[in-house]
Order: sequence, then structure tokens, then C-alpha cells
Amino acid sequence: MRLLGLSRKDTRFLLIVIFLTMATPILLQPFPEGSGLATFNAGYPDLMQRFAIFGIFAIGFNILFGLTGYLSFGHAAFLGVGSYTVVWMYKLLDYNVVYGLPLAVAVSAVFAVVIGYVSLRRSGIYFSILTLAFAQMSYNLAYSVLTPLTNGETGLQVYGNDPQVLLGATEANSPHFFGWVMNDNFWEPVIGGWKFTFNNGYYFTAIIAIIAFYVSLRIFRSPFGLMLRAIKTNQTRLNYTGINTRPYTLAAFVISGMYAGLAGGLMAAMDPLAGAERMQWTASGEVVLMTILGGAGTLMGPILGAGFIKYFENIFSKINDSVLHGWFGFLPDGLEDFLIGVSHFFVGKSWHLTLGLLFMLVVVFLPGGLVEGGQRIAAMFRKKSGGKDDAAHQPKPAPHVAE
Amino acid sequence: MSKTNFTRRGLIKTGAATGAGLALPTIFTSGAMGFTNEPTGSTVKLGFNVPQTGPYAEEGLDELRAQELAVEHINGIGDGGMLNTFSSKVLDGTGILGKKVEFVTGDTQTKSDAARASAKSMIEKDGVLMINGGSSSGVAVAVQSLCQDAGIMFMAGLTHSNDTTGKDRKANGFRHFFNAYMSAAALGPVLKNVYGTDRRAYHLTADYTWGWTQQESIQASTEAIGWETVNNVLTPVGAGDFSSYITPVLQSGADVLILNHYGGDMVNSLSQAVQFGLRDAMANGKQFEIVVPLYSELMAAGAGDNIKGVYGSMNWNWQLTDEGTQAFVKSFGEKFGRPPSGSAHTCYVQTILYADAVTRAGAFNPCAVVEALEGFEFDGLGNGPTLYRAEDHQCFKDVLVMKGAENPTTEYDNLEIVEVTPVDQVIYPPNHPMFGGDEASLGECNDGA
Amino acid sequence: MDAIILQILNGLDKGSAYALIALGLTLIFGTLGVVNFAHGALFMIGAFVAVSLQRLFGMSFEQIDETKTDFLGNPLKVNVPYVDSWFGPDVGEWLIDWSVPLAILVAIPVMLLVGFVMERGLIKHFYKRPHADQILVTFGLAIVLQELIKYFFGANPIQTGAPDAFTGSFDFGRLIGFDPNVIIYPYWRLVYFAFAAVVIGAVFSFLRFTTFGMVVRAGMADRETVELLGINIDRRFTIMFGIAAAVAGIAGVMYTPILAPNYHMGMDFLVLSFVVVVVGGMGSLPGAVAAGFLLGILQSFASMNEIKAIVPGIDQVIIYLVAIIILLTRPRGLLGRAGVMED
Amino acid sequence: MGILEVKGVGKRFGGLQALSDVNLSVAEHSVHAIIGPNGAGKSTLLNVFVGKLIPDTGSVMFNGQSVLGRKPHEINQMGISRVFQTPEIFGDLTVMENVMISCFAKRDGAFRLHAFRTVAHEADIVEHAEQVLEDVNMLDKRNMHAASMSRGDKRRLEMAMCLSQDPQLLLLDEPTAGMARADTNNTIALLKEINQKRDITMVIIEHDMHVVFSLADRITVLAQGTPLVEDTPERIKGHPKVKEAYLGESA
Repeated sequence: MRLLGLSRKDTRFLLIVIFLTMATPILLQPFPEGSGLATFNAGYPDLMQRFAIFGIFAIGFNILFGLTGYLSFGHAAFLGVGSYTVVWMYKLLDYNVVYGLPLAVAVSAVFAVVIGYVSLRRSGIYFSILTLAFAQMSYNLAYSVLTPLTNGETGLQVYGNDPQVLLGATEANSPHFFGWVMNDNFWEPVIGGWKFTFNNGYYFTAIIAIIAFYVSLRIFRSPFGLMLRAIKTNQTRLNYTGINTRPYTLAAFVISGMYAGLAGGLMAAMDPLAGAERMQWTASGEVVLMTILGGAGTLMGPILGAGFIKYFENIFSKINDSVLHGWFGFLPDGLEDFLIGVSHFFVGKSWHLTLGLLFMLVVVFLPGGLVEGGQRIAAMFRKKSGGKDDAAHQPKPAPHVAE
Repeated sequence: MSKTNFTRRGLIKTGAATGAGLALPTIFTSGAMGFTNEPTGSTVKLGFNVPQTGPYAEEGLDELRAQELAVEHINGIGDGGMLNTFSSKVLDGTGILGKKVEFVTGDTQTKSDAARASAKSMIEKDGVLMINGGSSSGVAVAVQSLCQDAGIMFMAGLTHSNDTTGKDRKANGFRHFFNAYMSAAALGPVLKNVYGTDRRAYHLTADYTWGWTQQESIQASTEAIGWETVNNVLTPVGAGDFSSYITPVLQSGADVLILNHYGGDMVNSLSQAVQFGLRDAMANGKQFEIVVPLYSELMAAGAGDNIKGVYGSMNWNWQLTDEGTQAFVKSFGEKFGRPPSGSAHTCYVQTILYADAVTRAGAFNPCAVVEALEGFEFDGLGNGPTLYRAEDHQCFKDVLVMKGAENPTTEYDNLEIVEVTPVDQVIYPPNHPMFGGDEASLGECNDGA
Repeated sequence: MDAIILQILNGLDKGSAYALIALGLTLIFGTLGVVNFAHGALFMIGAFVAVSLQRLFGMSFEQIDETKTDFLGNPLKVNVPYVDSWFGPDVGEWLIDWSVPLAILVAIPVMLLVGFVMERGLIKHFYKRPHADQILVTFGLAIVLQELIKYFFGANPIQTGAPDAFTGSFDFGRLIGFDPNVIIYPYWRLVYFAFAAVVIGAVFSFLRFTTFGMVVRAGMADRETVELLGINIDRRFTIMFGIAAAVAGIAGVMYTPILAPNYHMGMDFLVLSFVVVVVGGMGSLPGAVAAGFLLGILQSFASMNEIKAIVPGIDQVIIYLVAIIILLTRPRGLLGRAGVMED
Repeated sequence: MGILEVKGVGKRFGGLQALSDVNLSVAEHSVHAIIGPNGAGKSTLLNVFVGKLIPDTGSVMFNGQSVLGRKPHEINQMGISRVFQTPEIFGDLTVMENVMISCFAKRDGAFRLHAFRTVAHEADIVEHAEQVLEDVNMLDKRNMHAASMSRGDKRRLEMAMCLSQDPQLLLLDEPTAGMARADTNNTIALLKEINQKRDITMVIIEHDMHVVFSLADRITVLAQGTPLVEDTPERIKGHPKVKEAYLGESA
């Protein structure tokens, strides 16, 4: 079957992604409520929304970094710009995200054109530092002197005295898409001990994420994408082949900036508050880590990386002593205390440590990122079952060349 | 030992332990239910959202200790702490309305985004009815508005900005901690007594919302006692090295430096000011002085000897001698081997107050709880007679003016209480201009229905 | 005028810290071609060597003082440092007092070791890997290191004072003909500046005047040729990594009296030091030092009220603004070489 | 009037006069070799032709248009392709993709935002690229990683990429450097065929005199940045100046 101009392989790939995305509320709830392992369930709306949103962010970032090799350390700036735009639309018009989201993409595109035009005059680490400098300036200013525009530390939010000129009398008082209220759940079945939450906001972001993924798939397979990959491998040859690389890199930069703006806008669409810290360098660094961790230059990698990091941030940080007692309570006291003591290093307040260790392990043992891990497992199964070569979830393994 | 076996055994056991009291969360406005996360089983869940990573992690951990203690006391474990001295006697150690209290914890990272994510996970995944904790105003305001939208209660932890119960006040949010205005109002008269009325003040202010409200408040109250404000310089958060902001101070003709900083910034700016000889300097024929409007134990410990003789304010300190404080310090000290910090105290008290309000209201519905808390007067929780004002959900109680101790004997008494400023001196009208004026409104209470 | 001189002093002081961190970072960039995101963590570990030594000297046993009570009303336990009881209070107090400078002696071997272990155990496997992988692995390492420090020392800043002899201020103004008490500057900050100058000088002369240094410099310029000459450049690079770690470490040790160390100070310095290195020009040691001082001084000037009054918030962005301007006017920073980390 | 007219080109690097008063005329359809001892300025001159360097003085006209001040990609679009001394190819891409990129550059120009087309569906490009690969006998390697090929294959690939653009002028920088004799002869044959069948003018820099004399119609001898002589191979062989400056030493 071929769909929407995709090859058979890609169609299957897209369908798998659509299936996984749509079934997320079920797949991420593997443990029954109340069981000791329910802590590891991630199928609640906020986290699912975050998976989708940061997936979009990372997919977009990958178009720049994964394809062209230009490592931007300032993409969080666009995330912030997108969020602020959407919240401002709430404040000025009303809570319908239909105004804010397209505008968020447009505004971040404008920012990306300016920052990209300047930064792309340099390459390598000089480019990275230029983008970092722009983003840090945006963050520092948003946090302090631009407070009238950004509400600074508190974060931009809607106040009762905001104009909201389009707000109807019966309209929802929280973000919605023509009445499809993001915070609402349309179905909350309880099956056995399992509880599933089907949330409006999640499906809204999920559909946008699928579209974003489809667009990125098309870009990967397009002549434009081919040129971007060529830029990464040999820019000199490309120039002598008659290609002007600057507009290509700028286009990639702007497209990824728009993805970031969209992700930022969606963050505000799910949660109508935009904090300045989402523009900080750590946030820019986070998307870099997501992309590398998952596998830069691969289609699925950035999404996996985004999920991985967000999962740790939201799930591991919540494991506290009482949860640990719940797990180890059946053991003899001495052993229980010992295990809890050891766990202290890795969960709860120490979740960063686990994340850091996993970064190191992945990069040491899986140079191609999580995607490579997936491929190895798939290869193992293939060997066992002797099945035919399956479609890899990427155009080609991203080769690693020194320098 | 096989790992799978091992976890499965744990699962069965814990499953049995908590299965009976299963409290399934219902999320946000989902129609049929009565209100958000209405507890249906034999337990009720509270969320403790504190910084566990980042610069305020220690404060967060101390808050967690206190919250854990509060839950024990509510569930009838331990010596009962301040429940014994609390003027309201409805809590009997059987949980809240007969339901055993459980809690979940989360990491705010002192970032509004992360804090909201963590709070949302508590609301959506764990089904908490109340969120408590936090160590900065930005986070408090962000989480407070989230709780308002979600229809659960927010009992603020350490948040000192005027905005939390000022322009950003919310019907579902309550603050026990004092604020910048009250700090300033308490400090004013004391500063007048010790440093006189003829002083020229130089402000260094953390360049974000809390810093500004702190500076605005202390400037107003020092000007009210006749001081002149020479300058107010905004410093970047996390500047680390404040030397380039400190060196101009002595040349400016000022004779008092007011540091509107908190946390690591305050530790560094104060230490560096002392390093630059400001405390030894003479200006305008007077001894140069430094004032730190907001103190915390952990900051004081970080600043070490540099705080000696420096005035500031606190919401509460373990060295108070009232019955409630003594009971709390004893029970906290025995469990954790250290006296509680002010942020721990406020979180403990907030948790107790929530449990009490639910019990008095006879319902978990946030709107009923709000009603029970509004205008509630109580005593025995360490600060003397206290009022939860209905108009802005701010607690009004005495404020402590502190001074860095000259000869601390242990690491915990490097601050000493100079004066307990009575509540009358720090109270203000709910529509005070620093608190959003007439426009500020709590809005409607939201139970998520 | 006096205000400007003070800001120059402030800038030199800030610049000293930037320059020292950037120096080590550039050594690692230049010799090994590795983007080391854990370099800030090395600075932080150095600072905690000082904290540990102070704690070690301060380690004490309890004596009960019946005359006082603690917060629970029990008889107060007074802590007596072991060093006091071993060496007598005089020497003991002196050791505690001087623990920060003394920590340098401890920090050098410790940091060399940390550097060697890091290079042999982890970094060397990443020479041929893309920069992105280097970033990920060193960032992971940085997180692990800072979390370990947090686990043992807590998240709060820990005041680690300079020796009493250096706590006062020096009347710098009188030295250059100003009235007394106009330009006074803390002794320790002057010490820090002098210390930075010595370290920078030492590193430069080491690279310039020793055979080892010459080989390393040759290796920085063209690794393959040096290898063809049959020189074991790998071992020298390991040593170089150790030296870079030691420079970062002792910079951290000496900085503790200026900035109370906390577990995330490494991350706070990391971004800034990267900006410094890049503005200085990749692979250029003099560039890194020059950029460190330049940015330090500019940052100090931007913090002046007179400047902030004209451009509000300029002190928040000055470093980044200058970085952008320099990188746009000088493609490879102040003194960078072509082809280093440009792809 | 030649297809490439170089007049009075001079270029200085600091204290070094790399080129001075270079005059050169490359006739259409010819193979023009530039030889000279190391450091004579051959590569500098080539870099001027492709826009990597801008000379201090003089003019370089291609088909009557100046190339000076134009970017490398613009010069390529004018019809000049270049083969490097060390093959410059897209190592991370497949052989087929390498050739397709140059086909795209030829068809779509220096920039085209074809983000929503699919490479595999561009029938004309695919066909053209396959044809070119067949011409250089590499069709069987179409799915190989370019970086994993032998040096000789890389060179052939680079040649194929240039040919796919059907350039008017092909610049070759030591096309047989480091090749075994048999490969060299193959390359000579290939280049001859290209020159004759496809009518592509070539400028070739080469040290190997066997190659030069097998291919060149005219030869310019460059020494210390200045052309010594320009003549036919026959005449160059016996030229005393050339012998003195160049051939004498290496012979």
C-alpha cells in the first residue's frame, strides 16, 4: 500500500507511527492502578502531551542538526517565542488555539530567519555559539527587562482583566479548539485494574505530531532533504556542484525553528502559561540531547530520545521513600534498608544521576543512539526467525565520521 | 536471584496492601463526577511538590521532611506534634474524614514549567486533592493557577512575593508564609531603632518579580522612617560574582546596603559585600550596615560568619518559645535529628491546616475547604494567633525580625530573634496597590465539576 | 575615574576565572579535539576539594558542655577538631584557617588523577567520534559528577573562607596616587588575580620551553605528522588532559572564598566558558586568555549604573552581544586558526 | 577567442607573489594542460578559475563573461566543473545519490525548495543518473556507500558527477595522482573519450608527463607564478626554457 506519495516502506512506517501514537494512552499504562509498579505508568494526559510536543520539537531539530549537521544551541528561543505568542493570543482574543498556533509558527519563523541569517554566516562551533548567544539573550531579557511582555519569572498567563475580545459567553475558560477543550477527557474507561485516559489535548497534539512527522518524512525523502544531507557530508563538493548551500541551511534552520515554535505553541495550548525558563540554554541543550540520544539523522530517533528524557524527568523524579518501601517492604529489614539506600542514588531527588549515567551508557554502547539499539534487537530477532530483511526505520544508518 | 520474580513478589504484596484503598484519579473536568479527584476509597492523596534538584534542593528536602511528619501526625503516627497545641481540635489522628492520608512527591526544579508538569502528573496520574510545597514565588504562582484551573487546592509553601496573594491571587490558593510587604513593615521600625532615621540606602535587587516586589516594599517602609533611597540596581539572577555591583556602593554616598536577594544570590552578594569591607567601612560618619530583608536558615548557613549582626526577617524560627513551636521542634528534631527550617514549618502547618479545614467542612470538595479556610482564626501553630484573610487568602500573624548571631553555638542558631513584630504593624488592606489594587480578584473557587 | 579603575579590577578578577577555565578547555579542544562539557564539573570538583579539606581539618569529636543546651534542651555537645587535639590549637587553627591555599597541594594530584582516569577511561574512546557524541557523553559525565557532589555535600552553597590574613581589603588607590579609602580591593581577589597570572604563565612557558610542550604544540597543529615521527602523542595527550583538569581544579579551589561553592557551579560556568573559548578562537590559548579578560572587563563595565541607565539590562546580555559581534567581524574569534571545529 | 580567457592575473599572499601577469587562452574543445614545478602557482590558478580565490589583478572570462567575484556555485552553474586532486564526494551518501545531486544542480539550479517532492519519483533525474553511472561503468555500485569505495572508484564517481552536469569546461587537478600505470592509462582513455565524444573542453594540471603528452592539445608551463611558454606538446618537449625550469630536473 502506498499513501500520500510515500513509498511502500514509508507508508508502513507511517502507519506504525500512527498506530503507536493513537494507542499511546493504552500502551503507556501497562500496570494496573494501585500496583507497586503503577508508578511507572506514563499514560496520563500531561506526560503524553509532553511526549508528543517534545517529539515535534525534536523532529524539527533533527531536520537541521540530523540532516545538515549544524548544531544549534539556541532552539529553545523559538520554543519560548511560540509559547508567548499563543498566550498573548489568549489574552487579546480568546482561548481558541486556532489563532495562536499558526501565528506562533509564523512568529518563530520570523525569528528564525533573523537568527539563522546571522548565525549561518559561520559554521561548526562558531555557529553553535552564535545561536546560543541569541537564545541566552532572549532568555535573560524575557526573565528581566522584558517582563511587561513576558511576565518574567512568573510566566505569562491570562488575567481576568485581559481584553479577550472574542471571548463568547458560553466559551470554555481554558484552551480549546472550536470547543474541543484540551483539558477534557473524552473517555476514561476502567478495565479490570487498568485505567485509561483518552484526553482531548493529547489527541489534538498527537494529530499535529503525526502531521509534523509526515512532513519531516517527506523532507527526508525529498531532493531538498538530499541536499541537506549532502551539506553535512561535504559542503565544498556541493558548492562546486553548483549548489548554493546558504539558502538550503537557512531553509532548514527556519523549518526547524517553525517546528520549535509549533511545539512551544502547543505547550501553551495544553497549559496556558509560558515560563521564561523554557528559553534557557538548558532547554536548548535538552533537545540536542534528545536528538543525539535517540539517533541524530534518523526519523524515529529524536522522538524516542524525547520520550526517554521526559519519561525520566516525570516518572523517576517521583519515586520517593514510600514508593520504595512499597517495593521492598516484603524484604528483611536490613536488606530493605540497603536496597532503599542504593536506590537513593538513582531515583527521586537523584533522578538526574540516572539520566546522566544513561546518557553515558547509550553513547558508549550504542553510538547510533536508541535507534541503533532498536535495530540491534530487531536484527537479533531476524536472525533467530530467519525472516527477510525488514524495513529499517530510517533512510540509512547515520555514519559517524570523525570531524 | 531472578529479578522478575523479585519484582513480582513486591507487586503482589504492595498490590494487596494498597489495592483495597484504591483511589482512582479522575482528571480535570470530566462531567459526571462531583469534583476533581473526589476520593472514593479509604485513602486520600496529597501532593508535595518541592524542589529536589537545583539551587533550592535543600529547602525542598526539608519541606519534604516536614510534610512527611505532618502526614504521620494526621494519620496518628508519632507524638502528634502541633496537633496537640493547635487551637482547632477536630483532627483526631485517624486521617482526614476517616481516610488515611497518602502522599506523592515531585520535583519542581524551581522552574515553572517543570513544577507545573510535576503538579499535573500528581493531579492527573495520582489523583491528589491538594498540592503543597515549593520554594520560589514564580513556581508558586504558576502552580497556584494550575490548581485553580484543575479544581484542586493549593497550599503554598515558601513564597514571599507580594504577587502570590496579590495580583496573582487565586480562590483555590492559600498562603501561610509571609510576604515582602510584611517583611518590610516589620523591619522598618526595628531599623529605625538601631540605625536611626538619617540613613541613605542602596539597593541591590534580583532582577525578577520577587526581587522587585521585595525592593518596592522595603523602599516604601524605609522611606517611611525617613531614610533616603540612593539607588536601586538590578542584578542578574545567578550572577555569582557581584563585585561589579558592590564596588560602586561605597562611592555612592550610601550608608546602608539592602540586599534584595535570596538563596545562592544572597549568600554570594552578602559574603562579597563583607569581603569588600562594607561592614567595616564608615560612611557619612556612620558605621556602614547591610540589611537582608528575607532570611532563611539555609541561606544563613551558606553565608556563614558574614551574617553576624545583619538584620532580616523570617516567617518563623525554631527558637521561638511558644508551645506550638516547641512541640513541632521536638517531634521534627527527634525524627530527623535537626531543627526544622522556616520553609519546613510553613509546609507542615499548611498540610495540617488543609486537613483541619476539610474535617471542619466535612467534605473534600475544594469549594467547601476554601470556605472553611476563609476567615479562619487559629492559634498554636507557632506564630501565635493567626487569621486566614478571606479577601486574599493570606495569613496574618506576627513577623520575626532576625539578626545574625554574634556567637552561634551550633550550626542551627546562627540567627537570633530580635523582635516579634505584632500582626497589627504588618497588616495591610487587601486592595493595597502593591497587591494588585482593586483589580486583584480571587475569582471563583473551582472544584473542577 | 576611581569607579572605572574598580571596574577594571573587578573585570580582571572575573576574567581570571574565565581565562583559567577557558585555558583548560582550549587545551582539551586543541590537543584532543574533544568538546568537553564536563570541564565545568572539573572546576566544581576542585572547589569541593577545598571544601573537603576544610571539613577534614574541621573533623571533630564531641565533648559535652554541661553549661549549654541544644535546641531540644539536652546538654550541648561541643565539637573539638581532631587537628586541634593533635597539633595543639595553634597549629590546628592555622591549618583550618589556611585550608583553601593548602587545598591546592591536594587538588593538583587529585585533579591530575581525575583527568587521567577520565581520559583513559572515557574520553580516549571518543577521539574519532563526532562532536555530538562527545557532547552527550561529557554532559552525562558532568551530570553524574555534580549529582555525586550533591549527594555528599548537599545542594546549598558552602562558605569556604580565605585565610584570615587575606580577609581584609587593600588600599589599592593609594598605591597609584588616589586618596586613601577610595579604591580598596579585597586581598583575596588580588591574590586570585596574581594566582591566575602565575598559572597562565606557567602553562604557557611549559608549552613553550619544554620538549613536552613543543611536542604537544606540534600535535595541536598537526597530529598525524607528529605521530609519523614516532612520538607517542597519546600518552602526552593524556598528561595534557590531566594538566587541563588540574588547571580547572586549582582555579576552583582558589575561587571558593569568592563564590561559595555549590554543586551546580560547574554548569553555571560551563556555558560562559564555552563562549569565552569560542570568542578567543578555537585552538588558541592566547585567544582564550585574552577573551576571558576582555569579556570579564566588559561585563564589569556593563554592570555600572551609568551604563545600565542608558541601556537597561545590558549587563544581562553583554557577553552574548560581544560574542555575536566578535564572531561576525572575526570569523574565527580573536585568534582562532582556520579549520578547527568549523565543520 | 578561447572559451576561457585569462588576462594579466596576479595574486599575492602576504610576501609571496603566487601569480603574476598570467595570460592564458583555452581554445574550445581542446585539452589544455598546465604544468610546472611545485609551487609554480598551478593550484592557485585553478582556484581562481572556480571562484575560491579572487585575484588582485587581471580578468578571467568564461564564454565572454567574467568569473571574478562569483561564488563557486555560480561559476559551476556557468558551465565549469572541477575534479579535485583528492576526490571530493559525498562520502555518507550512496553512489547514486552522489550523481543525483549533481543532476539536480544541473536541472534545478543553485537553490530550489523541493521539500515535498520525492527523490525516488524524479524519473528524469533517476534515468539521467543511471545513464551517467553506466557510462563510467559504475551502475553495479549504485547503492554502495561512496566513502567505502576504493580511491579509484571515488575518482571515477567524481568524474561522473561532473559529467552528469554536461559542463562546457572541465577542470582537472592531477586526475591520475597516485594511480597505478594501468589505471592511469584507463583514465587517459576515459578523458580522451570525454573530450572527443562529449566535446568538453578540459584544463588539466598534471605532474605525470605521460598523461600530459597523451592528452594535451596545448601546454602552458608555469614557473614562479608566471607562464614561461605556451605551445603544442611537440614544441614544449624540446623547449630549452622548459627543460631548464622543469623537465631537466625531473628527467
